[in-house]
Amino acid sequence: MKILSLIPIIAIGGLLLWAAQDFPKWGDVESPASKSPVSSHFIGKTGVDTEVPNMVTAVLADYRGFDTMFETVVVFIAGMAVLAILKGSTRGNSRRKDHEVEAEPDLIVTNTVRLIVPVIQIFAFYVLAHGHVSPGGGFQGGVLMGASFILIALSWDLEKAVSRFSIERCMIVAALGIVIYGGIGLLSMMLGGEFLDYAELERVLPVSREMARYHAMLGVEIGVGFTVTAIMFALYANLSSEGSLKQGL
Amino acid sequence: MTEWFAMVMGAGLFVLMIPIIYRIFKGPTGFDRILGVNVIGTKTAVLLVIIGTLYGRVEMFVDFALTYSLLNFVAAIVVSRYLNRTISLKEMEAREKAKGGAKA
Amino acid sequence: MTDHSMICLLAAAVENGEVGFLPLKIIGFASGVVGLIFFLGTAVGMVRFPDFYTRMHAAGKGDTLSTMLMLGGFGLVTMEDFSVGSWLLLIKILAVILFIYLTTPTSSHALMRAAFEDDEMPMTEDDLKKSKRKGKRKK
Amino acid sequence: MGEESIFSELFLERLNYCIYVILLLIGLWAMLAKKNLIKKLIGMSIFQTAIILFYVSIAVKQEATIPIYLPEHDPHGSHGQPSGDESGSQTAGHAHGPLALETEEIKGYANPLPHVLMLTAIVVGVATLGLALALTQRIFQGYGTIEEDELLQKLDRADQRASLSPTTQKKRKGNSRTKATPSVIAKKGGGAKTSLAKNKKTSKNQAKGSIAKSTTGKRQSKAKE
Repeated sequence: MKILSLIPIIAIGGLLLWAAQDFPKWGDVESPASKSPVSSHFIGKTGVDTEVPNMVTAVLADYRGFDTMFETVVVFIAGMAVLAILKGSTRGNSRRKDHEVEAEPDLIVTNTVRLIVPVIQIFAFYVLAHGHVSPGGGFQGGVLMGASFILIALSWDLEKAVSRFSIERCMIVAALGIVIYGGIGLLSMMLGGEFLDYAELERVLPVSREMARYHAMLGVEIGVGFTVTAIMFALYANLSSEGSLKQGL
Repeated sequence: MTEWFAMVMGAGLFVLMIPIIYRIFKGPTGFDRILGVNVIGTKTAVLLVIIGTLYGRVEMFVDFALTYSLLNFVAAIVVSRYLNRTISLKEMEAREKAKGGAKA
Repeated sequence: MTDHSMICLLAAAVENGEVGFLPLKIIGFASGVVGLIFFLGTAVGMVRFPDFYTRMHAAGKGDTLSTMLMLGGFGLVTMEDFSVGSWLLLIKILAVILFIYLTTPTSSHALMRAAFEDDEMPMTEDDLKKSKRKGKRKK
Repeated sequence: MGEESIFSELFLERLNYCIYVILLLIGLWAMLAKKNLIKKLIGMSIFQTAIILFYVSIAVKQEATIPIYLPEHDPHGSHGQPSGDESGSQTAGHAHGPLALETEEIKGYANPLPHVLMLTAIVVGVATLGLALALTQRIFQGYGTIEEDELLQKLDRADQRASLSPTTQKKRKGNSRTKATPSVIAKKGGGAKTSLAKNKKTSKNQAKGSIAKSTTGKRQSKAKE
């Protein structure tokens, strides 16, 4: 089987290497991707259109707003699917429970985690809110925030983390994130623009059209951050305990 | 001047990482490998600051370094916790097997 | 070798008047080089030491100290002027240093504990003698 | 001559693509040849990493920095005044208003679009990986194994048993053998599993007390040493 599967792999590798000759060189300024008008529009006009210095955030939340919105929905659906797959599986868990080791929380690890979890959460907020001017944004901030909860679950045990941030609340927060995202889109639609056309928010906010886009992007990122935080923690909690939400890793 | 310093430091770090990679490949136990990965992860934070200095945008790359060191810590805790648990599980299973054999 | 060339470069820079805040920069360079030396100790220890706990000793201590020294050195070197931006940068680098100061010993402690629960016993003197004899026989 | 030029084109100027192809092939091989489902998932992750690296390397431009505006191009102009550099003639008039960049300045920034695409791809990759891990855990709970060939054997056995029993035969008259409804398989496999699990459980409960004792004994001996 192993040798048999080598044949298509070598064939594919040869084909890909053969095709790689036609690709642009490393760092080529004249490569199609860099020369395309889309790229130069994004680089050149982001400052004029949205006043956001970080082009990645601007493209992510504004120019490609639809993409990011459904990306968030995909994350939410994945979390729900994991919950649905592992929730009803109490039968298999009985096998494991007899085995559970008496893993009392370690004193040094818990004290360190007690010290740094607030720092991590503040840093996560910074990454989320500062994503316009420095690398960051909703996804990254959400992952950091989720990591802080995962750290609590690791150093004590899963029950403690779940008692702080239960799975029901997780799903509510995740749904809330999507509602925030879609709500901003709908609001701009109600104000006379198109869906996710943030510039129309200038009628509500006391700022110019460009700054309205800037602030709406922050709102959108907050929505993404909510969803990613909640789903990261829900994924960890369910996967590490096979759906029983007890003991954990 | 600063760029020279950054380049020398980066090259030094890179060269000194090779013995640690050797330890990761060879390491008699799994813990040696994890220890090596942990050391390299910590040094990657320094490398990120060095790269930022070379590009002249340190204020952006410092955030990466902070995030990286944070996630490295989480990874180390995860791995040690996981190994702790699987090892004791294996121990218990082996003991059960021995017990069953003795009974039979 | 590296130290010598560094000093030459530094002297050339001083003569040309390129270096703005010289004392800070010199302290930064020095602490970076010292950090590199400590990391050399870590690397040698990781390869040469006989068992896991001694290797962990080399890695845990040398790694933490060398990372802190290097980052501190870079924090001082990048202090070009005393504007708000560079102060912010220094504070961020200090935050990374504090973070590493807290987390790296903790993670090595957690690893050590996991290894100890795994019946990985520290090497005694007898074990060391045995392994030395074995090595001699092999040679 | 021709051979050499191909070699230099491929392995010197386009070395990055070779690395991605090798990574991609490692991932593909793991997905095809490994029997363990978790190893297949690891292969999938490696494959994904190769794709992500490929996209990010497309965005690279020589002499370009990351796609975040430098202080002199900052839309708010709060960090530094342009003060008549190479772009001074344009920006001198309105220092605070954002300006569209010129072609020369556009060349100084990497292409942001692949970064955005890969940011979302990474997040979706995490979501799909979590889903796949959950499915694998469920398979392990149902069948007691995640090795592919053992799994196929068990499925076959469950199928045969299902075809032998009269109640399911009525249901599946119209269907072909391969189209067996998954619920039937799951029931059969699960049923066999539960009886096994029950047997194991009783023996484990008996063993539990003695294990606890022996672990404490081990601890004590460690402490003595």
